[in-house]
Amino acid sequence: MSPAHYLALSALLLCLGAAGVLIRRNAIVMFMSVELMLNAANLALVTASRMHGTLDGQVFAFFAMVVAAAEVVVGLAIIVQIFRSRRTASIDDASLLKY
Amino acid sequence: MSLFSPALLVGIPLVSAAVLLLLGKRSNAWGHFLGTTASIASFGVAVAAVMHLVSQPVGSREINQTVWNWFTVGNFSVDVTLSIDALSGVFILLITGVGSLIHIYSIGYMSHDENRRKFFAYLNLFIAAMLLLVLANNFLLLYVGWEGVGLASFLLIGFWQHKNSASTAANKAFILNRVGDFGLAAAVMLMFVTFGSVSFPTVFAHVGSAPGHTTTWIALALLLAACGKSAQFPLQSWLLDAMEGPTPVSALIHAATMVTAGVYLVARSNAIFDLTQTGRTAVMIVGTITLLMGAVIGIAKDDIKKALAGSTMSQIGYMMLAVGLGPVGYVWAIFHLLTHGFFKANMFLGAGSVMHGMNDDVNMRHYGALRKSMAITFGTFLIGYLAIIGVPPFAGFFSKDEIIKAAFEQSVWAGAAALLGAGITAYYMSRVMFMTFFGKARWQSGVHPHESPAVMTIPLIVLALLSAVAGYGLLHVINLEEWLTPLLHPTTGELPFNEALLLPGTLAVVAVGVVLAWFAYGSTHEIPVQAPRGNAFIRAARADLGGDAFNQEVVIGPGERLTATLVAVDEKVLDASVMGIADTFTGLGGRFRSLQTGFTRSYALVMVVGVIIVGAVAFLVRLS
Amino acid sequence: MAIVFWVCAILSVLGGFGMVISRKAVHSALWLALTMVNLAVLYVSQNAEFLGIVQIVVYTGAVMMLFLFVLMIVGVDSSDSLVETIRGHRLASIAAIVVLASLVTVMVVEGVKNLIVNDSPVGLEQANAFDGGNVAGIARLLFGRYVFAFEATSALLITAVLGAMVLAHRERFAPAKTQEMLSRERLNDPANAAGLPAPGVYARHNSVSTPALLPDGSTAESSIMAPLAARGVVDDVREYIALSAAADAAVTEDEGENS
Amino acid sequence: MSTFNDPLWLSVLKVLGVFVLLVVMTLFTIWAERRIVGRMQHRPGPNRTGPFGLLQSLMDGIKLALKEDITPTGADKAVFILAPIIAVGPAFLTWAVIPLGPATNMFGHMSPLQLTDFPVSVLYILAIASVGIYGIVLAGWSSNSTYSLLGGLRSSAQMISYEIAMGLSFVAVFLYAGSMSTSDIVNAQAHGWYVVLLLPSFAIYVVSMVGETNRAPFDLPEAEGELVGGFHTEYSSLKFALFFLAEYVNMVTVSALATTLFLGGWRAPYGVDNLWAGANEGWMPLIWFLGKVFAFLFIFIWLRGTLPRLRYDQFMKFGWKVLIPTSIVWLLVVATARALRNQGSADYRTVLFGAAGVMVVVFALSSMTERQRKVKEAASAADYAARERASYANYPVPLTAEQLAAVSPVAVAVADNADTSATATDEGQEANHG
Repeated sequence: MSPAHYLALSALLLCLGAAGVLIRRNAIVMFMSVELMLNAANLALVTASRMHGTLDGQVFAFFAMVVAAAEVVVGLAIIVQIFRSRRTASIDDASLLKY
Repeated sequence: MSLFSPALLVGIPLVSAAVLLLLGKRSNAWGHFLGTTASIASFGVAVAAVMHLVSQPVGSREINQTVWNWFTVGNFSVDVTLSIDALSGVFILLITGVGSLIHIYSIGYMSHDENRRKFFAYLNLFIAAMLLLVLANNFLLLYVGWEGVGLASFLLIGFWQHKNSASTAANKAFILNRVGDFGLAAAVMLMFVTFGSVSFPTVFAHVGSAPGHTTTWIALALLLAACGKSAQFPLQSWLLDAMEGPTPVSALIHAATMVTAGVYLVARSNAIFDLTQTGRTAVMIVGTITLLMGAVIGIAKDDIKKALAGSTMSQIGYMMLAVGLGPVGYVWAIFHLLTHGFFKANMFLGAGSVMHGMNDDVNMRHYGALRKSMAITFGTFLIGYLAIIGVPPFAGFFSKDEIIKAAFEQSVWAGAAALLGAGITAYYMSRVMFMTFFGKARWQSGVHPHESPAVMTIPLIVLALLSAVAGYGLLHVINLEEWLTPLLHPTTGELPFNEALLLPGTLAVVAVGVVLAWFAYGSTHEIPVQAPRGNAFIRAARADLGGDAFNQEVVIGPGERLTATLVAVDEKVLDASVMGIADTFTGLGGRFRSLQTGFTRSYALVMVVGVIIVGAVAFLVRLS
Repeated sequence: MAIVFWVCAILSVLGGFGMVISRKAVHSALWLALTMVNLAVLYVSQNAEFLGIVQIVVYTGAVMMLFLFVLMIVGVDSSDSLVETIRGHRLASIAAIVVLASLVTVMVVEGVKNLIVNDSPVGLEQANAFDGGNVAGIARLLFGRYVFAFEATSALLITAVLGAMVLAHRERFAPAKTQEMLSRERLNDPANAAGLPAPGVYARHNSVSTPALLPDGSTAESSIMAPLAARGVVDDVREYIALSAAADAAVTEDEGENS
Repeated sequence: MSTFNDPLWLSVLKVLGVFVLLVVMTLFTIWAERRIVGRMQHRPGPNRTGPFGLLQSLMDGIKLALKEDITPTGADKAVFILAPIIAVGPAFLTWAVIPLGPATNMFGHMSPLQLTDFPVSVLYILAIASVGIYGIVLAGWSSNSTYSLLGGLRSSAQMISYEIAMGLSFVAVFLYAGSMSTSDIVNAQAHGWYVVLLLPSFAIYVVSMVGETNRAPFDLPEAEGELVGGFHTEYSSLKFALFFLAEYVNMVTVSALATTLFLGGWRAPYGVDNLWAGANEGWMPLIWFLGKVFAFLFIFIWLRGTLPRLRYDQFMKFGWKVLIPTSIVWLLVVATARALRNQGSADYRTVLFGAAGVMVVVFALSSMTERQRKVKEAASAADYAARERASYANYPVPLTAEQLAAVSPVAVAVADNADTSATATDEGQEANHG
């Protein structure tokens, strides 16, 4: 398959993830959507790696995974903390930090 | 390290202070013993060191020890060098000796204080700092000791910090001392600029080649420093308030040692003062004014410690007067400093003993007739009294007489003032004596005077003995004059009148003072428990002869007005412009902040829009 | 290859859709896991064997598992209402997504048209063969050119772990009880030295969520485990008691007739 | 790594073969477990159905499949059905890369006794194992039951924790074999099994494989006294049978993996191939392989018959504070040794012995501090007990609030909360009456 197919798939998944972030209110689901966007980016990186015939793209994808793992750990810890204090996982209820 | 190492001398009390402060409450049980032992050990080292000096030939009576190179900046290098010579040898004996006695006394005096351990730590700190001050071989190290002494004094005056008056007094002492410290700092800087060094040998060797006005300025700066530390006019007002500290502190710091640091400084810098007549005259004038002021204040105070504090001011005024006289007076200043250290410590401790028996009441109008119930205290106090008013053969007689003589040799006016001071001294000391130990008992209800424990009376007895014999002993047995000659180069002048008249004259003036006091306060005279209003003179003296008012008018008032002006300028001009800018942006921010809805998803939407814009721009640029 | 691509692509897009529209968060997580597994296959099909496996280990095995854990901690049955609360947000979001989607589509199409996206990719056979395999090649880059980034990620991971520990930490108010303390406590407690009462057994029910009865007929709260009580699944046993009483009465009646 | 160019029919045949092998192994293991545990407990075990009761587990399986299938109310049906499938699928998938023997003539085709192999096949096993955990978590969640949920969470936490130690123990093997492909690893062990060379890794693996399969003494997810049946409490009939199957297949899998990584895979025991030239040829290797796997299975059963269950916190502590740090330290040693040897350093042994010495000292020191900590803890526990006894001294008079506070601040806090909530309801009722 040509890289264009993979890139198109990556773009589609990215848009889906963005839609999830914008539409869903459950903080955890939002977070999952972010993960989907990261995965889409990783797919694009792997495809680019194949396009150019170097492994750098794969290494970048690898780093993206590591960073995503770190981010998930801290992010979920924050969500748990919010849940403990506010008894809700809805992101809209954590809106005290405003004007 | 030999036994008479100066570093050991300073180190022992310093380590003891560190141990007591670092261990905290854990050392409560034995803290006072450690402190006292450290002080006595230091005294032992001092004795050994001085014995060593004595055993040396006259020209090489000096122990130098460079502990380490403190710092080197370019060509300027300062070593931590400690040296014991004839002058500092005298001082270390006084400091550690009287200090040890006062440590012993404090074991008893402070036995009911829960912070006794801290008290001893501070005392040790003070001893260490004072020793550093007198042992330093350069002005910068002396400055360290100088500040250390100031710190210890601050800590000890404010020791009962729960009393508002004590902490205020501590602050006052510290701040006034800072004014003096400024003088010392200025002197050190001037020396550095002029000589490129601050060590004693270099400075004293080159001072002759410096321009005259520089020497004068250095001398005046040193005088300012001495005024601060020794409570001389116009920086005298802290000493009276410093009596808020525990009595042993008053005895050690504000009578025997610290306040003499100014005298030491001037005596040590004799090479500088010898070269500037203006500087010496200034010292003399300051000394004379303080001598009379202190004496007058001493007359009016009903608080026994404050009366003694006035006396201290006055006696240090004598010493300043003496060092101001130049080579004629240096030795006698040091001589009087020593004898005064003994009898004034003795009297302060005696006053403390009286207070101890009177439930810490300091008002002499509540005393009277204590000679029977406090026999030892009375006896020792009496010796101190005879010593200070200058009755032969007690210590003060010899030292004061020599100063009066030297003053007359230099100037008739100074001699007259010194003589008058001797009379007033006799008067107010007799007043203290009569009000406290004679007459009728005017005790408050519930007060049962009793003699203090042995741990307090033994130091009293020792000091009384010293007060009795030190004058004759130092002058004729040990021959202090000869001992100090290599350093202070004493000379003698010509009296403007027959020398045979001086001794009877002095004694007559003293006798007049005592007799006047007897009529006013002794015999059958009834002393009112409530102080009478008194005449304007007495009222002024009670108000410390306007010491505080002087500060208020000359320093604080103008300072406050200047600050107020600056604040007004700051608020109306500078702040206004800055705040105007800030207000503008606050207003703008107020409009923009409504974009912060707090909803994460709104932010995410904005981010997506941003991504679209950036992506589109990047894409279009790439295409074109 | 084409079959693999189309199958996995369709499945992964399906998973993405499923994640966005599922009402239950656990379902969302499962859909996402499906997407990730398929992406892993797509990686492998693009000569990225190592990354494909790592994708499964890290994303499916660790990240999504963590999501599931948190979901179960913060409310097992939390399901979203899909009603929008921010005015105009959904419309604006959909508009933004549509614009974004068209932008990336145009980008890919234009990319193909302008030969930015090469239709005949270089492929990784050579790059993989250079070090004797995909794993070795990635290792060379990781520990060679990107070694500082690699070290930085290690610092990042440590920081993340510490951060998570600090955030999720709950302060203890008393020292943790050891087993010895617990058993002492139990034996010293005069009321429950023999253990807490067991849950009740009734003719119609013997679940652990049915409290036992005390002699005075009231229910023994301590016979129910705390987690059950906290979740509010304790049964109301009055019905069972009534039934038992009726049965008792019937038995007594029978006996009376027989005798 | 051997090349795989099997025709499709052979691959299908291999898949079928592996599947049958696993199912038979499961049935056999269940039977063996019951018999062996029976023997250990001085009773015969099942011996009626078939010779030596061999058909017992088959019959049990048929019975299980025919039982009523219950789906609890409130269960998430789709996930409830999906969970056992997810659990059992990966268990079988793992076997795709287990080498059962070298290239053998199969129906006129030379092909290894292995379905497939690729450069990262051990990582593949880890990846598949991590997918298997989903089955357990989802089973716990979808049952809509507290015990299931807790069991599922516990089980998955346990498996994730022990997977880390397991993965770390593999790394030493990778370092020595220079490959992550299973057949390469087996080939690398031609001249010595890694169980000798990498004994610590092997020990860590063996411990973590027991934890990974939820078997005794680490069978906490189904600790009956606390959690009834754990994640499969609400399952019955065929779905339950699938979990059962998954557990036993997993046992076989981890045993096979241990054999492959540490015991030379299908290779004959050391020395046998010297005496007997044909020991590693033809179908013989399959015998060696299965023999080693059975040895591990016996150990599993033996453990179950011998050891009591661990407490959960002790178990987790063991995993995180003993196994993982030990693995990491051991890994450092192995990596250093490899690096030194690769650089041709002559005295790398000296360095290694030095490192070993340092490690011994560090361990000694840490165990010393650990003992001190324990002594301290014991002291505080004793103090606690003493205070507690003192507080009960005036029994039967109830504790005063101060005594209670001295004994347990938490209890006071709980009691206070209870009080306030009680008062709150009382007030509410009063307000209603008013």
